[in-house]
Amino acid sequence: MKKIEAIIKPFKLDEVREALLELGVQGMTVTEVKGFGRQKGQTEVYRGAEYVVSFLPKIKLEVVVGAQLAPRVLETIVRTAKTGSIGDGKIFVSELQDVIRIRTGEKGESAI
Amino acid sequence: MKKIEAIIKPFKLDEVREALLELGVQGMTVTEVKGFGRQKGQTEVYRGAEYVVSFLPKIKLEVVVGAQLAPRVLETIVRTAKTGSIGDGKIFVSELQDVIRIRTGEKGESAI
Amino acid sequence: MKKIEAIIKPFKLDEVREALLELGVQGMTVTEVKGFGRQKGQTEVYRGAEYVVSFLPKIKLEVVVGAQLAPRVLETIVRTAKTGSIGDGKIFVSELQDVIRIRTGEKGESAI
Amino acid sequence: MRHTKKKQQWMVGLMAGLLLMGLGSVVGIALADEAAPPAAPAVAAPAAAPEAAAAAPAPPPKNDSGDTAWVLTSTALVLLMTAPGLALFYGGLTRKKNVLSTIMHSFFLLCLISVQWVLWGYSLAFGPDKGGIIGSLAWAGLSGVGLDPNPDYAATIPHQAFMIFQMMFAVITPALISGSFAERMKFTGFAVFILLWATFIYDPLAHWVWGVGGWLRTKGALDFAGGTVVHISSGVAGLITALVLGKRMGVGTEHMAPHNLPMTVLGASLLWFGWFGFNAGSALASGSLATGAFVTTNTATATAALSWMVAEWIHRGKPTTLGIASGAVAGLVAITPACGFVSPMSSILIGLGAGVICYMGVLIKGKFGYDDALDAFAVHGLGGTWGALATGLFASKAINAAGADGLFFGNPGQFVIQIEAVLTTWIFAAVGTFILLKIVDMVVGLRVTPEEEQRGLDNSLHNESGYA
Amino acid sequence: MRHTKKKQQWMVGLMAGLLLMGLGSVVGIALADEAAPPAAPAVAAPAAAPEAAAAAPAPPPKNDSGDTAWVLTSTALVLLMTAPGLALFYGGLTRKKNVLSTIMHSFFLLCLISVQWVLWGYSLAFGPDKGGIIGSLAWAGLSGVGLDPNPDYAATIPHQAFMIFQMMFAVITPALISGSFAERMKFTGFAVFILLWATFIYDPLAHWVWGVGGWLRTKGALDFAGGTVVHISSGVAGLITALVLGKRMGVGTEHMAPHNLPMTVLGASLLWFGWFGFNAGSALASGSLATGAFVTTNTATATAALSWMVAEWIHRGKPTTLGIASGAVAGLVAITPACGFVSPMSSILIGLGAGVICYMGVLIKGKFGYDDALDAFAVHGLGGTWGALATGLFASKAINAAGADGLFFGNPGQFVIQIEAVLTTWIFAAVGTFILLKIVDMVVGLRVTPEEEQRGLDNSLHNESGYA
Amino acid sequence: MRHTKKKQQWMVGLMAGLLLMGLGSVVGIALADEAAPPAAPAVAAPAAAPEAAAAAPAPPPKNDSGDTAWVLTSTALVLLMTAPGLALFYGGLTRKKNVLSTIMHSFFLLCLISVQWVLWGYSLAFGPDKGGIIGSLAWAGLSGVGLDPNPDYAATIPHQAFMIFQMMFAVITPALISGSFAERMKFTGFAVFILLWATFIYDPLAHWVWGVGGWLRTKGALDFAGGTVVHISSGVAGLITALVLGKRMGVGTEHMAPHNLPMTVLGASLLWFGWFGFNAGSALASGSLATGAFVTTNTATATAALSWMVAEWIHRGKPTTLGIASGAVAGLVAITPACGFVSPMSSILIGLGAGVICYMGVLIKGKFGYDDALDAFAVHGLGGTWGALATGLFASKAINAAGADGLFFGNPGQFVIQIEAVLTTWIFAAVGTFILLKIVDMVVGLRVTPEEEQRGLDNSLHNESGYA
Ligand SMILES: Nc1ncnc2c1ncn2[C@@H]1O[C@H](COP(=O)(O)OP(=O)(O)O)[C@@H](O)[C@H]1O
Ligand SMILES: Nc1ncnc2c1ncn2[C@@H]1O[C@H](COP(=O)(O)OP(=O)(O)O)[C@@H](O)[C@H]1O
Ligand SMILES: Nc1ncnc2c1ncn2[C@@H]1O[C@H](COP(=O)(O)OP(=O)(O)O)[C@@H](O)[C@H]1O
Repeated sequence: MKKIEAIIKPFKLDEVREALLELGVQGMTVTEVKGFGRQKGQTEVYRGAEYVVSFLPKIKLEVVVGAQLAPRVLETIVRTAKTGSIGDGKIFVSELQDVIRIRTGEKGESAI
Repeated sequence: MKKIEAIIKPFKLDEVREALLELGVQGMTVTEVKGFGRQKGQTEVYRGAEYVVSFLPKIKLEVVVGAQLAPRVLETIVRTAKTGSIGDGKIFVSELQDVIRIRTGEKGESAI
Repeated sequence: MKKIEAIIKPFKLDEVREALLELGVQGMTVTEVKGFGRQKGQTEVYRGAEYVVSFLPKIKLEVVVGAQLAPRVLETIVRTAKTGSIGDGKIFVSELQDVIRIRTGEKGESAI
Repeated sequence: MRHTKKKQQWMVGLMAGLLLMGLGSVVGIALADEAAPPAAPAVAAPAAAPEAAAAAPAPPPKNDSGDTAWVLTSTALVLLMTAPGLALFYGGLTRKKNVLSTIMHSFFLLCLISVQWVLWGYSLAFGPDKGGIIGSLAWAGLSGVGLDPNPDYAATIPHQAFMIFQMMFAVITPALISGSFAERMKFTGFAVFILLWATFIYDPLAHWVWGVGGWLRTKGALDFAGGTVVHISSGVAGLITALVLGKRMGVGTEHMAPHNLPMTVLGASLLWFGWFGFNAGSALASGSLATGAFVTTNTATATAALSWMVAEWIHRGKPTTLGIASGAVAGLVAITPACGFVSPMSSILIGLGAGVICYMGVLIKGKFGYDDALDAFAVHGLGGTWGALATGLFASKAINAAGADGLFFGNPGQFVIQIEAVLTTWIFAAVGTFILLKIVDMVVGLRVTPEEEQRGLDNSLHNESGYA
Repeated sequence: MRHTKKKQQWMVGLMAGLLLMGLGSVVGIALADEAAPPAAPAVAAPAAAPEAAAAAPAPPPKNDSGDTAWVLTSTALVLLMTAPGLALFYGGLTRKKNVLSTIMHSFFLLCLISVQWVLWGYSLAFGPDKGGIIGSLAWAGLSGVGLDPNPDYAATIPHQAFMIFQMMFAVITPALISGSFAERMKFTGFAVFILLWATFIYDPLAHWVWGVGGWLRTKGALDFAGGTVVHISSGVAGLITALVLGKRMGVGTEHMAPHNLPMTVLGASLLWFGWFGFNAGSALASGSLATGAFVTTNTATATAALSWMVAEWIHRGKPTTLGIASGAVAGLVAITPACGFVSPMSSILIGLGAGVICYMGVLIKGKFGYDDALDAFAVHGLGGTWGALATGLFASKAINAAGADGLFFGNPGQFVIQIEAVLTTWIFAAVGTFILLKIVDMVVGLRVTPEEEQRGLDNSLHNESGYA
Repeated sequence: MRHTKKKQQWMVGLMAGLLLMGLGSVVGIALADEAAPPAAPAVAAPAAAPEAAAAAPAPPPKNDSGDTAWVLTSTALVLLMTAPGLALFYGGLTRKKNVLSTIMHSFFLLCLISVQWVLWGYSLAFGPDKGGIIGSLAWAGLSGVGLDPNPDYAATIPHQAFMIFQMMFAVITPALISGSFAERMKFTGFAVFILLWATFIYDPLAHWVWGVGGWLRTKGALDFAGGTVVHISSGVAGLITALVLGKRMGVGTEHMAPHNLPMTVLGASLLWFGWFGFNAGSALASGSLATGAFVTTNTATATAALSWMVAEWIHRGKPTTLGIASGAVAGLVAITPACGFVSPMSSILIGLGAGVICYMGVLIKGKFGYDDALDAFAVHGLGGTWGALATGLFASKAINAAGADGLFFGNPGQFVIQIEAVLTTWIFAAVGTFILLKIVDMVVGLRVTPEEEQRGLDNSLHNESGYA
């Protein structure tokens, strides 16, 4: 099983979620995060003093899927989250040892 | 060492934490997240317009433990976080390469 | 590639970020979390009733780097995030299978 | 306490019915009323006010522009106390998932009782007396309540100005109760209970103490701005409601910190601001009496805020923002019955007592085990009781010749009368509230389901979320 | 709708220019004004008010302290309606990233129109009549607008008190429109558009309905506190602006829940509180008329809040906090033109209608596909129209002898006049708004870029963030 | 600046002692006071007011209902300025972890000074003059301060109404200072410092400028509503406190954005609203003078808001919400001393200056390196100074015959007097504040520990958290 973490632009969330649903992904977990990267931060001015806010609001999407579905999930996220401008984000893929569904105690892929 | 990530219902947090404490777990990290899954989202209505909020508030609990404690941690989370109704959440288990305690620079299991 | 997750004290974020920048790290993702550990929680009192807030505000910093840069990143975080008092936090290191840059579709280390 | 779809729809019907009833009765009354010559109210007034009629040779009472300005301003201020004042004071103290349902209590009551008061409440409370117990329905729909002064109540402002000033008291009283049952009461149960409570508890009580012919008024009980009628009655009703409803899930185990204390302080500040209308406005004229009440109100409030803060500081080691704000409200409550009868110096003592007494009040709830969620009883029940008794101690004819001397000014009899008024109010409010709750529980249910409570009332009762 | 650095600087210049112009003209006027003997205003007044001069033998009008207190209090209350009232009501309804830009609309207009009104607005609206259409510029810079009463408008308060009371109406009207174009309008486009709108739409309209010699006033149209002038005009302008600007990105696909409903309820409550100044203050004196308007205002508001709540409950299954708060605002809007002419019982019917009509109004926007972001049209356009027509139904001389009887009191002619006034206002506001928008779009642009919209207007227009 | 458990307990004792002292002195005074015949105040008054006694044949001064209504309303409005107005204005500007400690400053001072003023403050400031420098303690505990007018100060309202109106000025002045030391001052140090400051700086200063016999008043300095007494004194005290306390940890390196700007705008709006009471209420009667002050207040405020906004727009490229709100406060400050003496047109110029001057004021703090956290000095110190000087430029007897002509109306002498008053206030406030701070630092300490500062003052000083 793979754990796929995607850092995306917040307003892309609904689009990505719908595309993943169509693909058959049944669940995902979302966190509001702040991202720092190549994308230029925002300027803020308070009483004449300028600040550069280097951390920008991003969404972290976590999806756990079986190994065979993973490539299509990756491809879907890249396709739907892309705007083409800097700051579109990254996807991190790692191996998961086990998944448990709390409600039933099921383990492994059937628990996803 | 194992990293155990559990997505649970928010009001279960205190119960789970206390059970883990009794087990000898010494630390954990908690994040407010939004979950999407089989559990039906909430309806919201603003000025007559209905929205379905598909992402529900969840808590992500991260616990890093040594390999030998891991099974009991998993079992404890499943037991205490379960309500039996849809949306109880998942546990994801992965392998950790290293842990460092910042205060002391200790590494490995003794750093947990 | 390594995924480095550091749980640090919130007011240390700017210092750590700048040190990492100097090291050549080009991006990172930050989440507001609550931590539970050896550090004593805060007492709060509302209308004479005392509560112990066991979860303290922490920052989770996620940095993905190539394997060769990882040790210096770890050393830098330990150095800049340390205050020497309990609650300085932990660093968790795990292996990443793949990284994708959404904007370009690049994969692997060049996507970081 | 079950909850069925059926009942809910039934309730919507009932609410709608109430409004339609208003609509129906209105067409009749409105036409009748306005078709009559404009002198109609003038005709009605003397009948209701024989004393005034006896004083016939004197010039007819005339509206004074300054007095009217002050009473209208005060009315607006008392409205502000309920919403947003109380709504935010309470709203900030709840958990995030219940903030709207809590705010809704105050806001809904402002709307509901505004209509109830016009349709029948004012008449029951202040209409022509029936045996000292209740007003008749002669003034229902404001029939005969016009724009000339009614000297029985206030000789220099329009009768409707008196009516609407009193309306705001009728509004805030049930809203105060809501602090006790926050975070777990069904909306339908709440709505029905509170409409009954306003009609069968508040309206009679207001009549007893303030209505011409009311038996407590006749007896000589002093209550300048509503210590018994407003605060004891609501505080005691809160205690009973907390006992009947039971504890919120998670009390004692979960961390239930206020979700937004700046909101609570904002609410407390608006309560303080608005209370000048409540207390100084109760002079029903702008001048010495209003000014005296204004000064004692501010002084007692400030002192009570400090005394609660210091009490908590000594007891728990630190002064708290919530403590000082709660103390201010306790002081406002305690000075309410006394404000027009005592000196500024006495008001300091009343304030000192209020802060300490109400702080101890919030502590005992832990001991006794009831869950008065936002401390309606400790603040309004105990604070109101202390204030009503303190009026019997500190009242002085040197301050208000129309009042009476209290125990400390040589008149123990007044203190006894105050005790009687307090006891009567406690008993009447407690028993009445209990009966109404039981009836409502049987008919529509009082408490939400555990699942609804866990999810939060904002979503489960109102399909909303306070914050996005 | 392009957006260039150039233009922006140009606009800053224009804004600065406006201020400097004020500065320039001021030095002249100020010196001239004050060098003249203090009797100057007294000299100017009779010229502008021949009727008053004709009544020469009567004592000169004198300021009444109570009336002045009430009008000054009311003025402060109406200021509170715009900021923070409306600012928070609207601000809570937007998404977090646009909260400041929305609050800015109201706050900026309070500042801008305050200055505009002093410099030329008041003179255009209330200055010496030019053919029933507009006031002359004789009173520009408040020249001749002094501290003695101007009996043409209010015989017992300083002329400047009348002027500044009216200022707050001129302030809030354009601020109401801003609900329709929230979350997507450029700040410069907004500032220019609204300054033009205030000058070319609001000022003439106010003159027609309220100015001595204004043609709608002469015709006998009843509008006690601004149903046509304030609410219809702003609501219709909102509709046109929503149509011209187009939808916000993501409407219909993204979840756009209000980011802070407690803030919205706070705003609605302050609107209610302040509206007593708006409506009862429009009596321009403290007494019967103010009291009557106060009572009908409160009653209609409460009823409308309940009727919207029940309508949504029946339609969607649950009563909502946003619904009851929106209903209250709808009731306030609808009773505005009627409040000084109708009985409390009639106000219940007006409120009942307002809640249901405005609720249906918010539903139709989904059908017609325009994006009136915060429902300025549904609440103010439709609510104002209902109120103006209802005035023609329920007005009664038994309530206000200076008014007229409506249809239900045997005078269908008044209803026809009201229809005329409504239609005129609709057409004038719609056409005028459209023309101004097109001009401003060509010159400075109306809409932010998609990138700015996505980032949020707080950052892209103001370099700020509402919350940290 | 050390912080020990011991000292803390000692302080709680001191606070409690203050209250108990009040309690003690009160029993005596209260009994003495009320046992005396109610004529007592009347007896005291002539002694304190020989001029009035000389005018014996005239009828005794009587309370006017309209004037009293206006002054009571104004008093409530000024209370609102401190809490929630200033509390939220400042609270929103801090970081989340310090929001309550900042709100606490204002709320606590409202309570503390309310009591101080009744016990001794009012007497020191307005009691029978001692050599032009200070009032005697004859009126301590409000002894002799009754409900008949004191024509020395206000001939048509109860003496206590004047007293409590002035109280609110005594309350807000030290609260204004708190902006400079936010986010790092110990609560005990703050409480002791501010009680001393109110007694030894504010009370004498108020006596000099407003007290009968006060030397600056006798000299002819004009200060309608408190430019020197309130704003310069607090602003300068803020500067000194910022210098003595040192910078907050992280200033210049950490991002310290305001945590809640809607809260700040809410606070600013309430300040604007309440300031009508502050300025127009300072007429102490309802009529022409109040109206004039009302109009100039609003006009200067609006202009200053726009001028700050435009200045920042030109300087930094975008108009900001915080800028316009700060500008409004700057305008309110600047017009305060002038409002009853200048024309609306002059008020535009005063406002224009205020916005630009105070904006430059916030910029220089970066240059000079002191950490006036929330810009108390830039806004109140500089704004107040500009206002006091501008009064000497723009004052005109054509506006207020009881005032004087300023430089631009041919009387350079007035400008010189204003400069003297400003310099005196600067020096007195600066030196006095410095001495008090040093004393308090030695005795209880001024600054929290670095660990407390990092954790946030809400938790470390108050055991609370603003938001959950
Ligand atoms: N090395 C990294 N480790 C963790 N997160 C990263 C890393 N690099 C980028 N990110 C995340 O991805 C987001 C987008 O990265 P950025 O460099 O701005 O643009 P792009 O992905 O288009 O090159 C960042 O805001 C950050 O949240
Ligand atoms: N494939 C997944 N990847 C990541 N998170 C998931 C996944 N499936 C479920 N979750 C998380 O678990 C929560 C509960 O899942 P859900 O399907 O609603 O119920 P259950 O676990 O009882 O079957 C979701 O809200 C989501 O946060
Ligand atoms: N076993 C663990 N799993 C996950 N997070 C942990 C664990 N132990 C500690 N943490 C995180 O690290 C933070 C600091 O740990 P703590 O024990 O308080 O101090 P220290 O790291 O100095 O020993 C905690 O607040 C928590 O967020």
